Amino acid sequence: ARGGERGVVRVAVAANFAGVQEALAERFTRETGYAVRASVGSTGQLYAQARNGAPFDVLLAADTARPRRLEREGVAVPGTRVAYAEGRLALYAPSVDTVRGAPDLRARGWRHLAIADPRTAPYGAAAEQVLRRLGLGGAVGDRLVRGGDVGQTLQFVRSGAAELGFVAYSQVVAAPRRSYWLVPRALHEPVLQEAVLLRPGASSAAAAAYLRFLRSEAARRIIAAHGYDTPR
Amino acid sequence: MGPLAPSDWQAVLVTLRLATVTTLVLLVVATPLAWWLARTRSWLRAPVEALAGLPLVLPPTVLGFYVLWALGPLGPIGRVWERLGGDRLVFSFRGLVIGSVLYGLPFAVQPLRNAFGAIGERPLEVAATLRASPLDRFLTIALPLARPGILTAATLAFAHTVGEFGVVLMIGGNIPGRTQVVSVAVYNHVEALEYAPAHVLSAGLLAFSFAVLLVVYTLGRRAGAEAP
Amino acid sequence: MGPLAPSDWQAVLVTLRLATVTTLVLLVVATPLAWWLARTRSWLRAPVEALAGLPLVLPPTVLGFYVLWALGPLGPIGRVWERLGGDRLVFSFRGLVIGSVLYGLPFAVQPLRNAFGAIGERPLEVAATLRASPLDRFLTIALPLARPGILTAATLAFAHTVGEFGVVLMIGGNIPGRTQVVSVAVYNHVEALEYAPAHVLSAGLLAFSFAVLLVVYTLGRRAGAEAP
Amino acid sequence: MSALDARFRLRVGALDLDIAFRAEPGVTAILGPSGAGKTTVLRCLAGLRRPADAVIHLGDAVWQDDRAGIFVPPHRRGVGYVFQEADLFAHLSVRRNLRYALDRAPEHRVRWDDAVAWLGVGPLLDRAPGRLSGGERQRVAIARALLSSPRLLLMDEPLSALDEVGRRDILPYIAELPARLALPIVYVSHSLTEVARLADHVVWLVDGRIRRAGPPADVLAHPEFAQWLGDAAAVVADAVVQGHDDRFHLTRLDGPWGPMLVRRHGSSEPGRRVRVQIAASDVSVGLARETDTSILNQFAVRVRDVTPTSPSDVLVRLGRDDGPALLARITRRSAHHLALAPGRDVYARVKSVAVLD
Amino acid sequence: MSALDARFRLRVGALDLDIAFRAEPGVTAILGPSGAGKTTVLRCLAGLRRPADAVIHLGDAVWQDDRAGIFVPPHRRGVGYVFQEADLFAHLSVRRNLRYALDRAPEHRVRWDDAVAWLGVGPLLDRAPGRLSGGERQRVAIARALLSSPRLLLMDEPLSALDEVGRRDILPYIAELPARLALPIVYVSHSLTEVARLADHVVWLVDGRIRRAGPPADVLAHPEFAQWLGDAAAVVADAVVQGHDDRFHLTRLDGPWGPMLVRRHGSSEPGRRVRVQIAASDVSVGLARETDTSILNQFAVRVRDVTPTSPSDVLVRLGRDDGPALLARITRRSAHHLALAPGRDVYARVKSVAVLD
Ligand SMILES: Nc1ncnc2c1ncn2[C@@H]1O[C@H](COP(=O)(O)OP(=O)(O)OP(=O)(O)O)[C@@H](O)[C@H]1O
Ligand SMILES: Nc1ncnc2c1ncn2[C@@H]1O[C@H](COP(=O)(O)OP(=O)(O)OP(=O)(O)O)[C@@H](O)[C@H]1O
Ligand SMILES: [Mg+2]
Ligand SMILES: [Mg+2]
Repeated sequence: ARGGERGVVRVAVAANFAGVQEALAERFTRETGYAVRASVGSTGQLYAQARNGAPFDVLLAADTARPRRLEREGVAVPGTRVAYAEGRLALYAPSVDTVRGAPDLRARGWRHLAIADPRTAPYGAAAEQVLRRLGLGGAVGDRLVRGGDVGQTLQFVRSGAAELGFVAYSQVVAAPRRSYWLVPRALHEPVLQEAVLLRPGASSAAAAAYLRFLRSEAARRIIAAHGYDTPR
Repeated sequence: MGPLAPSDWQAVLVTLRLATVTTLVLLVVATPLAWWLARTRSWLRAPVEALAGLPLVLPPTVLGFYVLWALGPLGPIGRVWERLGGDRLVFSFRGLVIGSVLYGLPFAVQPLRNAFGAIGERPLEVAATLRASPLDRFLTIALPLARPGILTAATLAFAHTVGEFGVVLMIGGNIPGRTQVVSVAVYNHVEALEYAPAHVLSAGLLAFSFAVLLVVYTLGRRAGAEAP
Repeated sequence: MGPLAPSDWQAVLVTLRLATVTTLVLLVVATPLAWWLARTRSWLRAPVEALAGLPLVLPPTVLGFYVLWALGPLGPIGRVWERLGGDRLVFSFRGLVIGSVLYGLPFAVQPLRNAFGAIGERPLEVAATLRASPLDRFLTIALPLARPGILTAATLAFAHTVGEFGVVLMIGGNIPGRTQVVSVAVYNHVEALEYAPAHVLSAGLLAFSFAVLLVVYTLGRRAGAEAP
Repeated sequence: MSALDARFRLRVGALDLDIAFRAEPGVTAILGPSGAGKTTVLRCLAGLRRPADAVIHLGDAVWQDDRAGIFVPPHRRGVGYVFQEADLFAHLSVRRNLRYALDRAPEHRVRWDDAVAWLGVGPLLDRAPGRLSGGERQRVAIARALLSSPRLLLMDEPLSALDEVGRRDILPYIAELPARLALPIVYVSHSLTEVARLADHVVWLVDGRIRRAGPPADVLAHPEFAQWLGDAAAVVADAVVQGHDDRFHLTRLDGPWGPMLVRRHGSSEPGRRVRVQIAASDVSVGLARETDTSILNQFAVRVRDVTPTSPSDVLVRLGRDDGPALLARITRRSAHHLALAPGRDVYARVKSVAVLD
Repeated sequence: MSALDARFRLRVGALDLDIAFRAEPGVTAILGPSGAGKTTVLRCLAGLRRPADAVIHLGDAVWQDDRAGIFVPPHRRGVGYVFQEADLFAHLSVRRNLRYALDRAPEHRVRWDDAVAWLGVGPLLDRAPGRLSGGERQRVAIARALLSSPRLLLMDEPLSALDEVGRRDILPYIAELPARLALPIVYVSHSLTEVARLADHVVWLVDGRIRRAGPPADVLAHPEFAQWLGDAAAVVADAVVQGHDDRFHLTRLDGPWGPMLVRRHGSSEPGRRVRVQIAASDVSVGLARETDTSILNQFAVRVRDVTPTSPSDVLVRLGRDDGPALLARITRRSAHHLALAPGRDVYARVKSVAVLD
């Protein structure tokens, strides 16, 4: 099964984007007739798997570093990288009436601020930048708890274990507006997510179609509806 | 089927198959090893025993990472294997089994080894004088007398394989219908904030496993014979 | 110190502390439970035994998810605990211990239960006729005779706690110096493609654990007395 | 000095145990075929099994009384139990096995050095139990039971793994115990010599019921019992020391059938009571007193009855109707030849008399 | 019909075993004090322990020969081993314990029904070993060893947990085995009756060395051995059946000391050889033949020697110098009274003669 079945795109997708990718796949299949089979994982894991011969045609990473690296290492097809989404950071605090951002972070009424691990999760790195730019790096340092990824970070907050958390805006789009603060872009580097065509999908028409589809208007609308910005 | 998607059901099937196969393979692999450990006087005993415990100390994803590399087309085992004409080991059910067996080894070896140790020499000596060959003694005396240990090894291995997902996720690649197991599916649901199916799957896992364990522990442990 | 950051070293210390405390707590908790399981004739035996095996069947992160909720300030246990004036349970070392103990329970209970079962009634009866009270018998006869099981329980619990990271990450919040453990550190290195420190930490974990296990298995299992 | 009183019932497997007996300080021997329930009786007395409808007490201490809802667990009874299979603690050396008992004894009525010396376990003290021979294990188990200073001693074939000589060395010591420690011993044995030697009271157990119980003289001489025993039949009786013959190292006794000469028995004072055992196979019968014979003891006795015990043998009970009987196992041919019948006066010639204490 | 030849050395703990003996088809009894190494010898013969410098063969089959580098493992030796502690397989019922042996036997020289009946284990077949009494376990273990149709039978105090009656029932059966199955039995026992009854050859083991070995008549009558044994001393001798006395159910034998009358022994043909055992304590000495006595057997014999064995006793060896000896344990006083000295002609009166096969 090394070549994969004809007419199926094998997509490796970062966990935070798994939900959106499902909606995308449905639309894609409707439009093209190609089926999509998704493998969800963390970007680091998907990277390691891709390097070790995983049967993935397309990688939807949560960052730009690893697609670039795959390209450099010859695992991805050069020139196929595309930024398909830009994540927005949100400060989420379901237990606070109205979240205004920096003032809430300076307030004393909370014990734990959850962020994703800056070293492995782009949203974590972004959150760290926000704290630094707000001049809070030292003040909150010992009250930070780190989730392995944004998914866990959200769970820290949802369970009440942490009062505040920097999560992906895409995770809180459905939450009451006042319980989160959409962090201004200026406070952190953009969280760009790139997709890339991997070697096993190099000659797959379906895979090429899927990468094209990601940039299509229909796809952008779906992505935007899930709380991502869509880079040009 | 309620909140569960078809892929969830596929994952259930893959999980059951994986746990069953892994448990059987583990028993087959661990039993002779444990037997040797329980009886040898070689200086190799302690090192080998310690070695068999090592898979536990690496975080599963990390262990998975190394196994993925070793079994993958670039790794020492995978390369040789594929050069010999073997199908790719990773991202297949076979790969999952290899990873799960490796990770489950300590759970199987230790209880078996203790059970064999607890038998003592005497029943085996008696059997030897009744013309039972070493293999015969092993099969007809040692194995039945080691039943509690076998039971424990099997239940720990089974339960652990059901719940494990780090190694499996890494080696299997989480491919629906092939290598996606329930544990990963639950994990994905939780990550995707789909709490309803996560709860249903978790509850199902717990209920099913409880039922299995209950049957095993009820039937498997006949009350021991009373002392006269 | 080569490729390792100071936070890695802190994580090593936290891990050792966690594994040690967890192992001790587990032995204390599991021993009476295993003793009861090995000796009771109550119908409750099989259900309780099955229950003690359940923590294994949930993926660690998922178990961690539920435990986080239960121990958190909104969960049933956390709420009561904090209302009674207790400090927050999650994101603390104490929370880690609770989670690790829960997850490690099956590894401790099963070997102990088998070891107690293998002793048989007779030595305890003899001790009773020598005026040893039930507690005395347990301490002076049952525990020493169950040594192989205690050893296995302890090594499995220790090794598993060293390697576990799902539950720990979820409940601990990965706070450097407080709840960040090596397994999470290794995992992070691998995720972050920092392979060099990942390899160093993994190798260190393996070497250290091998040394611990080797000592335990060499000293812990004196050759059994020969049959006369 | 407290006696054991026990009455209980218990079903184990196919066996229906129904027991009532009293064991005075001294040795109560339980005899009976394999599977009769002897071990089970000991287990009930130790509290290791809980019989039904039971009343068991040792002196004033009530150990079990099901009417009153009393059941004292084994570790509060203070019984010393020598199990049928010597069960030493495998994880403790011989010394620590013994210390285990000593450390938990509320008083030390048996001294360490004495127990070690009497049972000859000194050279074994640092051995692991797995490295002992069968007889060595049994001796250690006996020493351990003694060192717990029990109030009741239960012994289940304690000497079965010992050789004749080892047995001969240990028996007198066990025989002394009841007097020394003022405790009852319940002693299960298959060896009639042991029983005759030790027992103050004999319980003959068959199929879970007491077939016959009483002083050894009565139970052992009972034809039914003697018949069961066959060649091993013997009687015991009490005799009084008259004096000693120092030249030939003999002791003169006054027994129920007349004076007798036995191997010198220690330096017992005249007037002391001793017990003698005479095996039925050691007694022959003649019509006249004979002089030029190596047989020292000839009693003028009257035949009480003659019971055929096999096609070739009869068992002749001799003695006065109101005294203890003497048993002679002789051939039917001899009985015919001598015209033995109840009332006939004969001489019983006793080849050997064993003095038991 | 193959004999066992064994020669080996072994150090176990403090014991230094150094053994060489030959066991012809028939019963070789090993006697000796506790800890002498008896069990260890059996374990070496079975191959469960590997002694040094060993040469062990059974007939043509070499089991161990360290010069030639041969060591046959236990399961290829075909030994039936009744262990000192009856070790039944705890996970198998009695029936399946027995079948375990039967299923692995290359031939069935002992039939299932026979073994079950002889050892009376029929009612126990469906029991778990944990629910048997001590004696029951021992009988099952014997049956199991027999059902494996061994070429050599090793029995380590196989009857120690049995009562006198059970023993009496099983002994004759064991006595028949060597002839029936043409195999040697090596039999460890503390009971002289068992040994005298069964043994064709006696090995007296002390501290790991053979102190004395030979036909029972020689070993048992040896003063050193008799002295060790004390009261239990006895001799054995062969006799030839002359005929039967049907009226009194007796058998006439021609023995080394003259004709004798014994309890009817089966229906043995005149001319058949049988073995008789006479305990030293059953023999008295007189100067004249006596008539009106229940004693059937009186032999005119000559005193060979008189050995003091205790301050009160002597052991008198009687008989011709070239024939087997008869032992009489009598008091020193009687010896003096009858002026017993080598060469004196006396009558040996034998109270009871046990015919052993
Ligand atoms: N746990 C048990 N379950 C069922 N039957 C049992 C159990 N223990 C003993 N028995 C049976 O009860 C009877 C009495 O056993 P017990 O051990 O008291 O006999 P015993 O008189 O000591 O015999 P022995 O002299 O052979 O030791 C035997 O028939 C035995 O098979
Ligand atoms: N494994 C062992 N290690 C050390 N010494 C041992 C071992 N087994 C037996 N012995 C010692 O060797 C000697 C002989 O033991 P063995 O069991 O052969 O004696 P035995 O003649 O059978 O005695 P018994 O009549 O008491 O059963 C004993 O002193 C015993 O303590
Ligand atoms: Mg018994
Ligand atoms: Mg022995």
